[in-house]
Amino acid sequence: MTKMQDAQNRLRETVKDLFAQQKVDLVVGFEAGSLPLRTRVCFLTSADEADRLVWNAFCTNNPAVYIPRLFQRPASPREEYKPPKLGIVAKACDARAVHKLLEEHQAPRENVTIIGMPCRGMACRDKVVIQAGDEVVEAVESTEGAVEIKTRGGASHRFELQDLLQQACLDCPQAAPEHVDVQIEGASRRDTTRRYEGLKNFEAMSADQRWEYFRHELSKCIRCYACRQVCPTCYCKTCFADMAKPRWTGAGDGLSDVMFYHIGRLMHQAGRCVECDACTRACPVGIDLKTFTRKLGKDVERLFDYVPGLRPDEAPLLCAFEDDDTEEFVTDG
Amino acid sequence: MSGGATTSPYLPSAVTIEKITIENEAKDLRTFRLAFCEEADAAAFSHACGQFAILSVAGAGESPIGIASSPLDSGYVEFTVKRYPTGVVTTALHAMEEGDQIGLRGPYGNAFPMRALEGKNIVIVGGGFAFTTLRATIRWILHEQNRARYGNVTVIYGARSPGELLYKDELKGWEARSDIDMFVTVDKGDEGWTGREGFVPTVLQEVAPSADNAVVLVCGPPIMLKFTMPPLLQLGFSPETIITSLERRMTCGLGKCGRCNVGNKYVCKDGPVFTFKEIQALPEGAL
Amino acid sequence: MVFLCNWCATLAAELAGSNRLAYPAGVRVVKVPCAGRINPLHLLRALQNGADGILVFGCHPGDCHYAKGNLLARRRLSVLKGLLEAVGMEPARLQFSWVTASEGSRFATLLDRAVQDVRTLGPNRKFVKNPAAAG
Amino acid sequence: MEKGIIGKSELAKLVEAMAADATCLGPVKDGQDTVLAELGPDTELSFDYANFRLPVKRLFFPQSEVTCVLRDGQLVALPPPDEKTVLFGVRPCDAQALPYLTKIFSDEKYEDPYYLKRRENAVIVSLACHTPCSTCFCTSLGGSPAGRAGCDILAFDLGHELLLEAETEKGKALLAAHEALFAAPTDAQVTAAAEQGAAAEASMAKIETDGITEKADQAFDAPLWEEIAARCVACGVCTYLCPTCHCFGFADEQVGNRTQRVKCQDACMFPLFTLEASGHNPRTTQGQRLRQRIMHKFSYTVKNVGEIFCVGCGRCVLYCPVNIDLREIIEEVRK
Repeated sequence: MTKMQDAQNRLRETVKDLFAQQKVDLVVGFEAGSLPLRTRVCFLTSADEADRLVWNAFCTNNPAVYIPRLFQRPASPREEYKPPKLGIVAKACDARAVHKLLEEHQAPRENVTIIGMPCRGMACRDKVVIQAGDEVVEAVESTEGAVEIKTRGGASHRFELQDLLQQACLDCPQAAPEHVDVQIEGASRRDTTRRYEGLKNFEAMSADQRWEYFRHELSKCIRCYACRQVCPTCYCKTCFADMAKPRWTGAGDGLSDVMFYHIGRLMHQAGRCVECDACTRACPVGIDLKTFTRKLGKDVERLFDYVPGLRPDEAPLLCAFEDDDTEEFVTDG
Repeated sequence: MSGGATTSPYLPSAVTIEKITIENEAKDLRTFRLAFCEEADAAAFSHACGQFAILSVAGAGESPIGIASSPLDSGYVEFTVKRYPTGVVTTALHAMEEGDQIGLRGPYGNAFPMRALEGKNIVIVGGGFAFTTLRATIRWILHEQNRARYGNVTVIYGARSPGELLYKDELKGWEARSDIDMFVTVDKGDEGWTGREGFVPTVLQEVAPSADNAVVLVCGPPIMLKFTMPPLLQLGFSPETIITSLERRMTCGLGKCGRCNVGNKYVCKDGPVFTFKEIQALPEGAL
Repeated sequence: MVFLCNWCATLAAELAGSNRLAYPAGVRVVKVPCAGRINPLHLLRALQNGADGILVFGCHPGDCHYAKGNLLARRRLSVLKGLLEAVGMEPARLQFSWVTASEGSRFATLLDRAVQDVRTLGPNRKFVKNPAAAG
Repeated sequence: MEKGIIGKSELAKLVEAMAADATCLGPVKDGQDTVLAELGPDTELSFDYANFRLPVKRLFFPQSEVTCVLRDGQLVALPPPDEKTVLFGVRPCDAQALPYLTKIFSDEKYEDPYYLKRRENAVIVSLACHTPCSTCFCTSLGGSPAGRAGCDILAFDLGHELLLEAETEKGKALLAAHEALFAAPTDAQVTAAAEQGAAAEASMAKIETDGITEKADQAFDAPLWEEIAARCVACGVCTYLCPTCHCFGFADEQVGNRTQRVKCQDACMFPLFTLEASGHNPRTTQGQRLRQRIMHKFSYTVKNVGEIFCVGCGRCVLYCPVNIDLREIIEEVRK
């Protein structure tokens, strides 16, 4: 039995306990998906369902995206507000998103039980397909740190998970989720030294090259806003991009409007983006959004020593200031 | 269509606002009397009672509005528009003045089957500002060339308060006539109000119009429609003889943009007029 | 495009004006109640609508009429500037500075310098929305 | 001319010849993806792709286009672009969707010139798939990896050369116009192509779709919609990537001193799609919206224009960020 499966069994037992102790009445976790290299988020309401839960290298989605919705108050004040007692299965990035949402009052702290998962990082689907060189039709995490796949053409491959990790996982600042309510034991990734390595190429570019890269990536955008919809920290009731009064953005998919949306969204993610890369995975046209969110994260960390979601109860970045905040861009006469 | 070589069904014709009437105390209901700028457009426009058109304010957008004037009102078309604080187009329209130019395309949708209703008694039940297309219909029926074609005409019309009643002068004129029975009601009267008080469904039960050889045209907010159907059925109106008009958000008005459907019916093209029987067959709780 | 806080920079601008210092040609002024009122989207919108450069004036730290608007703006705009530079905008196109009501000449100097910077860079072609483009 | 053989190495010549009076688009590598991009004389064509991420519908029904502009206080309609195009390498599923869209954008009363003009001006050269993906299910919906519906020419990749078979007069005319570049196919080549198509078809898993319309109607009030939609994040990827989804809206905007009206793709998965100015929204839950999308495809369009508006391209299956799988929904509905 692999370590991940150990963790999976422990997770199932823990969830059963949580239901039995009535600490939760709803658990958001992962279940088997319909496609190889995928799992999907599931919503469990009783201990009987706990055996649906899976834990493997394909639990890429960030389940925190469902929190604002699950805790939404009813439209009519006459209706009783019955928030769930939620258990949420969380990787490090998921837990950071949960903390961010708690900090922003999207759910009462006492109603959320964070089930911290041991995480060695998740497999990047694109990397698997590139390495396999063909469509993957079956994938299992077989032994510790390895992924075995079969391709459409009938070939079998075994890859080290380490070589398949998503950029988000390579950049992850945490060896394991922190400030959780229940910690599931298991092997975790320990290497947190490669943070922002993925940015090196981008940062090495000249301003004109960066512009060209940005322009090329954004020229693919069809303005479906999937990046916003899958983002756990994009939950505004009416996004600035959807507002009619004032109408911030133009309607077209021309570059200027597309950039307006993306830079506007990035601004709103400053000090909030937990770098889970849900946006990048969801983008149907494959825009490299992660480079820009990561650049933002790096700036925020450098300028304000602020990493979103690491410290519960910290003040939101842009709703606070320090007297000695950076003045590096203030011009002086 | 005016405006150059390209024929586009999305291009509105230019119209001038000839007259603006503020209809209610809250001043958020205004009737716009529009006249086509081009004679060809005027000649091409012909509508029937119950149809709608799409008003267009360049820079703000378009909004589908029921036609409030009768097809026999020649030289102009009227629309009564409610301004919503969140409504970009209705707000822009309300900011316009007489003499300003806007756009209009249509008419769209089906209509009340006025020809088929000839020889029948007509009961008209309206609530709030959904009364607009019913007003068009009353004007049509009362026109001297039409009045004889229809039997008794009974109108039950309600608004929240006296100040919210539309077409106040016209209502008075109708009340003075002997060939139409008017029952105007408000949810709650004020000091000057000497008329009827009560919700439309209640007044309907009091008036109890006969279902004999009669059809009922009913338009109002969803909640009123919901509470009006049971008494109508009780009075003996069969679902085929209850005719109403649905509202949905629309964009194209042509049955293409996929927005206003209820089941497989497009409110813009297959409606907005449906019999209660047709509505019962639609999914989604169409009312 | 110059954004002026109503409490300091507007007065500084008037002072500069009363000293017969004129705005450089091509400068558009937007008065805001406080630098903290400026939504980064306003600045993006300005760039989109053809502004070649933006200069924001706020009160010196400690002088804000609303206690902390200028300091919130400082954080917000440093993030925005970082982003815009990251995607290849020339740094001089977005400038931020402190001024008090009495600093008419400082206001004029900073403004002149910003205008010079932007003139050197030429028109902003990257962010502007081209009316000829579809959509 | 009905059939022609052309070597892949000769394609550049064909593109150059066609480019004299048409814009040619074809499959080109862009990073890891293959996109349908404009071809120049030196552009290298890609034959190694499953399908484009974006459906070909976007070339006829773009994400956004200006339909009217304000001139002298009056809105005037902009004409649809009037340029000839040749689209090479379209997959048969995307081509199959085009006649469906034509039914929507033209009817007895109103025609959308923006879609119809573009379609009229385009020659579609489909390229048969020889290795369909595991997420493809075109054969379950009347299509085929070598399907001919909606294309003007169907091409088969025979290794070093392509076999082109004209389906329509437009297709025949195109082949005839460049006759010199084509050789007559041998019987063996024609047979090889047919066998390739049959083999590809046989390799595909089938899902049952019999009676889907009636079953969907019956399932209208079933709890399955809300159950499936619990996961849905309303991103609309399924609609934007769908070759047959055609909902749109208008938005007015000001660009500089120009006021224009833009026709934009829109999606029934968004809460704002049906929100009325009064605040009333006939579809308040994501389950209702998801149901709308499925019912629209499998029931309403069948009743209104006689077609199931799904060609089994599998994009919604593959790209749904939360793994909502249309194939599973069809199965659920049929239960």
